[in-house]
Amino acid sequence: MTKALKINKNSEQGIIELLKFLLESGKVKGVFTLKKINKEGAIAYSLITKSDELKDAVPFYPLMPTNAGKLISRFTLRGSTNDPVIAVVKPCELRAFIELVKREQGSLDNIFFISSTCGGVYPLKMAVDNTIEKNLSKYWDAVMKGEVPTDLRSACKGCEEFIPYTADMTVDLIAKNDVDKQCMILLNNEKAEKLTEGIKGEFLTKELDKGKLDKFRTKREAEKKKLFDEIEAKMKGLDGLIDIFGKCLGCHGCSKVCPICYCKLCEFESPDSEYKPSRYEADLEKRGGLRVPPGVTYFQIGRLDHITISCVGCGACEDVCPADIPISIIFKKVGESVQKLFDYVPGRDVEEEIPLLTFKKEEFSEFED
Amino acid sequence: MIKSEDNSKNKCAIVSSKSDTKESVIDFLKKAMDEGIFDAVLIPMMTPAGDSFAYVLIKDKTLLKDGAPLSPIMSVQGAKAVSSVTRLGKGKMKIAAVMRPCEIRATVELSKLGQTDLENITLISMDCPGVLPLSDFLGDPKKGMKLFYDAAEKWDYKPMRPVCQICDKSSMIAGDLHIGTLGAKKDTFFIISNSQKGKNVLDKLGIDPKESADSWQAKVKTITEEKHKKREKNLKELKSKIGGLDNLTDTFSQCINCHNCMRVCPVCYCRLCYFDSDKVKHTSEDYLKIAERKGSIRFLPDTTLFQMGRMLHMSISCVSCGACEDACPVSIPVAQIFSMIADETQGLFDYVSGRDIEEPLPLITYKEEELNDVEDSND
Amino acid sequence: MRIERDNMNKEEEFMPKILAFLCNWCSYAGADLAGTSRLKYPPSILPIRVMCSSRVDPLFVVKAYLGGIDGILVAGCHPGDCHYDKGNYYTRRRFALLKKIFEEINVDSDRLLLSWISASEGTKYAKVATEFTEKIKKLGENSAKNKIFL
Amino acid sequence: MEKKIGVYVCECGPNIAEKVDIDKVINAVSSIDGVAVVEKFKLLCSGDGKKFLEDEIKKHNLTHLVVAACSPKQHEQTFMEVCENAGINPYLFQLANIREQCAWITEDKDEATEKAIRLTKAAIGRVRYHSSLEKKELECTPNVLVIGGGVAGIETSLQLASPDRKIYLVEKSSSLGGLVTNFEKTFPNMSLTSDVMKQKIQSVNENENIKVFTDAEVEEVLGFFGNFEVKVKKRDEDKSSAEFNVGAVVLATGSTLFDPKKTSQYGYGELDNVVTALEFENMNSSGKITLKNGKKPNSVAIIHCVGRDETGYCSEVCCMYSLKFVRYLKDKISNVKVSNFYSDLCIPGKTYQKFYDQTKGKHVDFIRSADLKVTKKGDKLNIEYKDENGSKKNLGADMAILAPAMEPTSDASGLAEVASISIGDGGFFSEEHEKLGQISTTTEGIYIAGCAQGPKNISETLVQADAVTGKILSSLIPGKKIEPEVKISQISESFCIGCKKCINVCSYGAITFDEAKKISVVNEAICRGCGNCVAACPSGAATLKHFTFNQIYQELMEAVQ
Repeated sequence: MTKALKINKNSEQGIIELLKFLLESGKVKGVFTLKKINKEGAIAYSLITKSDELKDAVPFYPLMPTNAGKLISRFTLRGSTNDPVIAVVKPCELRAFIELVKREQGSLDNIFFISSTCGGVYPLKMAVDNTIEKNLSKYWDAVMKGEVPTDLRSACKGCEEFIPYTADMTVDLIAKNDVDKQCMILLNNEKAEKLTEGIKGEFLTKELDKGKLDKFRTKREAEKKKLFDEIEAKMKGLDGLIDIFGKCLGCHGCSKVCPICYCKLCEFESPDSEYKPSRYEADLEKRGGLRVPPGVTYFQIGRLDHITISCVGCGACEDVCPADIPISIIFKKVGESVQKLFDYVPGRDVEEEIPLLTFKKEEFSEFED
Repeated sequence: MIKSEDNSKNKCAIVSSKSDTKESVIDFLKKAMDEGIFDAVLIPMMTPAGDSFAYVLIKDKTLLKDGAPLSPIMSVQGAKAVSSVTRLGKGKMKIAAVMRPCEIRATVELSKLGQTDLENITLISMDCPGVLPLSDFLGDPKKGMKLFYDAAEKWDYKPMRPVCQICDKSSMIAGDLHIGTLGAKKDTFFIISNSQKGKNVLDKLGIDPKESADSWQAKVKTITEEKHKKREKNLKELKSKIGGLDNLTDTFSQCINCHNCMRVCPVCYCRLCYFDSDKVKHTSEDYLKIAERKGSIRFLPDTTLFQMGRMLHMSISCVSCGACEDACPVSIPVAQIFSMIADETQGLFDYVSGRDIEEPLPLITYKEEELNDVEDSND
Repeated sequence: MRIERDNMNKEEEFMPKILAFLCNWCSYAGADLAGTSRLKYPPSILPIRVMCSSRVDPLFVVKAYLGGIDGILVAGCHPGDCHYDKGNYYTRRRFALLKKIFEEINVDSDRLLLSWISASEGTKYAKVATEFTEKIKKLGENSAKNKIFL
Repeated sequence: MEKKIGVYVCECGPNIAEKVDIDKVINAVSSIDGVAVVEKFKLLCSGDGKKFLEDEIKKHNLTHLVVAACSPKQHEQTFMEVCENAGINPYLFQLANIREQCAWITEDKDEATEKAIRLTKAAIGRVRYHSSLEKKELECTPNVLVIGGGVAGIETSLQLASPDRKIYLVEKSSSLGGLVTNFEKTFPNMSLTSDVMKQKIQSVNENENIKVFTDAEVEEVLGFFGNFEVKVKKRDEDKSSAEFNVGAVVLATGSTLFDPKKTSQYGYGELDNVVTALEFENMNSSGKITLKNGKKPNSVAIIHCVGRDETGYCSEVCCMYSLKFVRYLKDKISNVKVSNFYSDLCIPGKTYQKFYDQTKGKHVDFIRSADLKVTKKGDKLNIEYKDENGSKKNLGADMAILAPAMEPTSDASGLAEVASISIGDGGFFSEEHEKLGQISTTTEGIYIAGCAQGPKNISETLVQADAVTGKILSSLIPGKKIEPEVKISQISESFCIGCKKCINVCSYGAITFDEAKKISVVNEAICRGCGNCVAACPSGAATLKHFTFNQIYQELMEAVQ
């Protein structure tokens, strides 16, 4: 059992209430949350310091314009913040941030995290033509019933990591029929208890309803299986791969938005990845023709090698892909398999070492000849 | 190359073939390869899955038959392909690159920026009917194919991308050779040489450009003028919509900083973009300070700065190819905005990007007496 | 439609081309020993000397594979015997990761091999070279070499 | 400058010439871009051959050299010297191994020739991208810091000290000698220890090239091989400190003994007449082996393997010194009955068995036991144990001597931190390599001698002292500069993103983090050039000189073309 705080407002308003309290009491200096940023209703992550700005906050809006883990990494990249800041993020965003911290790309000091059991988000495209707004009530209906809305992003549809690992506070949203009436915030540690001290609301003890969440997970698993089967059917050797990645424009948008891709200059954009004229000549000799610029398959396999060990399956890559390649499912599928190989869950624990930076003296003999 | 806006002096040759324009262009290229004029041809080709097109550098002549000059989409801007082949040196192969005028123009810009070595490249442009929006095509490639080729045949630009609909340089001669199809019979095309290199190719093929290009030019003029009118109208509307900082910021409010626009832009050639570099990474204190000033800031805060910075960095070389808009995951009309800005910035220096390889980039040259109207008049 | 060149000469027996990344201290010395002992193995193996197997960036393997190389062997000192203390432990992890990815995306993971060969194991080197060559012969030519759209 | 590559194929007498069609190789590579000249020669590593190459380089103004001959492990150095003599940078050279891994592995001349062509082309492809590398020389001091004044430390100091090599010997206790000074005799020849030790300590004290610090500890060791800055602090009241530079550091801090109080089963500290090995040594040295009541013991139990379970290792020496104790007892008390309780007997080597055979005999029992417990029964001790069959037994004894495991000294972990080396199994300093580097550590110039590395006897300790001495004498020569590895890693300041992956995988601590710039920096004096960091770096910021991406890539692409 954990301590919990109940606020008698709907979950979103409850969190806004909490954020307001934290800002006004000076317990935090800033709040990171999704917010409507203009009259057209564009949603973006925002850093809010004045409590009246919270009126436009939409902390649980089913959209991930950018992976917030990447944003908070940017926020703390140059050193941890002196003033406490609280962020409302999705579980995959938090996991991404933990992975970035492991890579020295951010600091956990003075940042508090509110996360929730996550119902998933809609494709970015739906934000553009405002269809999310129209779907909102349908979305919350599904979340309350513990269902998976059909038009969610595929990465979310098949996501089983919908419970945050390291959040200071967790809002229970999934399969709870009263989220429109009350906001139940689990206080996962002392920091959270301290932060909420003095707020108007009811303090009690509570924990996540494992049974309901397991049932929900089963539904997600079924969705995932469908997605995996679909992609597996396409992965027919190198030709299958070329079919999948053939339409890649080489924009590298997927890596640009990937929270695990943190390099200043991507290896695949570095001089090492450029073809010299002699290389073209040799390749043409062999192949008769060559796609130009070359290397879309190399880029994708290379990126699989670089990031799948830490891929949190957030789906940001697929959202920005102008060629609609099902990248997020491919990365999720490979990620799941390599993470299992190393018994690693990215973002589960900041102390857990990145598998490629450590080793056991006796392991993986099955990979040796 | 000559300044090619004045096309009146142009003489052309009429090349004919057994079947349609595409076949005759392929035939022409094959002949040139047979003659040893080109060792390889850079041309779009359909991907194996049949759902997209990509530039392919072809050395094996048997592959040429699958070449698709003027593909329905611009999955990669051709200038990027040329640059990829020759950035590190001209190589040994003589290559013909068959591209759209805007791709050729971007290539010319890249050449000025040291990003390509054109010595062994023959740039062949074609009258361009525009391309379909990438997402439209990818949604249903089969339908897209039909839609495009039907429309292209009729020079109906309505299904094409917005920026193509208002392109008034779609038949601009910027390369070494230009293939004119406007006003040509179905199984013929006009070919115009625009440089010594182009002339040599025709010479070697025994083609003598002695015919008048009048009928082509007349047709080009009609279409160009029509599009130009539409351009003026559309851009005026756009200007009123995005003018002013607030409107501009609103326009870019959906931007998620993926920088796809920059990555696919043919004239954004930096190895590491300024806006991805350490120079735009601030301390948390700085971010908080900015937020406190306004009560709330979007994060990351520099979206508009990025777009304005890009205007500053590349609008002078922008060829309005539309690649950026195709790649934008949140459908911001980037290409139209940049096209509009480019008109202004290039106009300032009487510069047309990619028009002439000899024309220096405006910002690396100057005249002693110029631009007085931007100076403070108190002097 | 699948566009690729069929430039294989089917008449000749297929002799694969196999790259062997050999660490300077163990495996390269082992390969030398195989030679000085006049052990016979197929000349399909083309050695690339690196100081430590941990220098082998997995991307080299990906590049080589997509470049059409039929087989890729990474060989180093036995675990615990690394000249640089523990480089090969990292090699093993990187290799495991890469091989898993190849398996998962269903491309020829059988063309990749990791082997530990000490400076005194000339015999083992010859054996690995022979067996790996045989295995690759069975797999046939790496089709990546004819692909245009990579 | 235009590249002019010279390619020279060695016939190696008949070795290559008979197996490879050299003319075909020459033909195949002579038209490659940049190749200015291709020639063959009978034996390039011979005096004539080297002269020939040198002349060729000068004659053709070659910028790069490729030799197709034997393994680089054979003659890379030879040809690099030729380059130097001919005035081109020795790293603008590549050796194609067409002998060991080509000519000698197949009987088929065509196959061998084809492979030779590939390998030669690969070498040419690679050498094109070679860069000149400059050897660096670093000033260094031949002086040595020895930490620990026991057998290992004293021996190392005495052997190394010379007029041009000063030794700083730091001992934390007030006197030199270490554990051994407690021993009257040493096994297996039962020679007197004290005389030898006294002599050695005197030699140290009289040696003007050895500066001894007693009651002192090392506070700081900064720098790298050849140039360590050391700070030593006295433990006395005025806490005075000394700073000096040394080229190498020897950790000879020895070991201590497991404290039997940590486990209640032996009744140590509670029961009378239960003593540790060290207490017994002292008792013996004082000449009187007596019980608490002043009487001589008639029966003694020597309990081996005390703390073995707790520490998790066998301390190797306890069995032998327990045998020595049997001798002490037999010498001083006739008819004494001695029972040895052990879980395994460790009697290795060529001389110990004899010592054991001579020691066992009448009234000397060896009992293999488990679950041993010492209790009191009347005025005697009672040893409860399970024998080999698992049945419970009891045995009475007047005295119990505990032979505790050897443990690292309490300051070991602190010292490891000071010297930036790691702690390994059992808490002892970890050596660079279990087999190949027993006395070196992953930090070049820091060595371990004696029990600081793990339990060992005096002779083994002395062998290690000798080994350390040899290492230092051969690598740290007075008046000679040291040449750090040239083919090292470097990290691009502009591309490094500061994720520290490289630092994580480096075995040598050769990469440090620049906190201000938030990037990794390679310490050129420490890096050994394995390239692990390069493969770990996701953004290509790290490169390995002479094994750059381009060099390896060109080599492999040419090889398979």
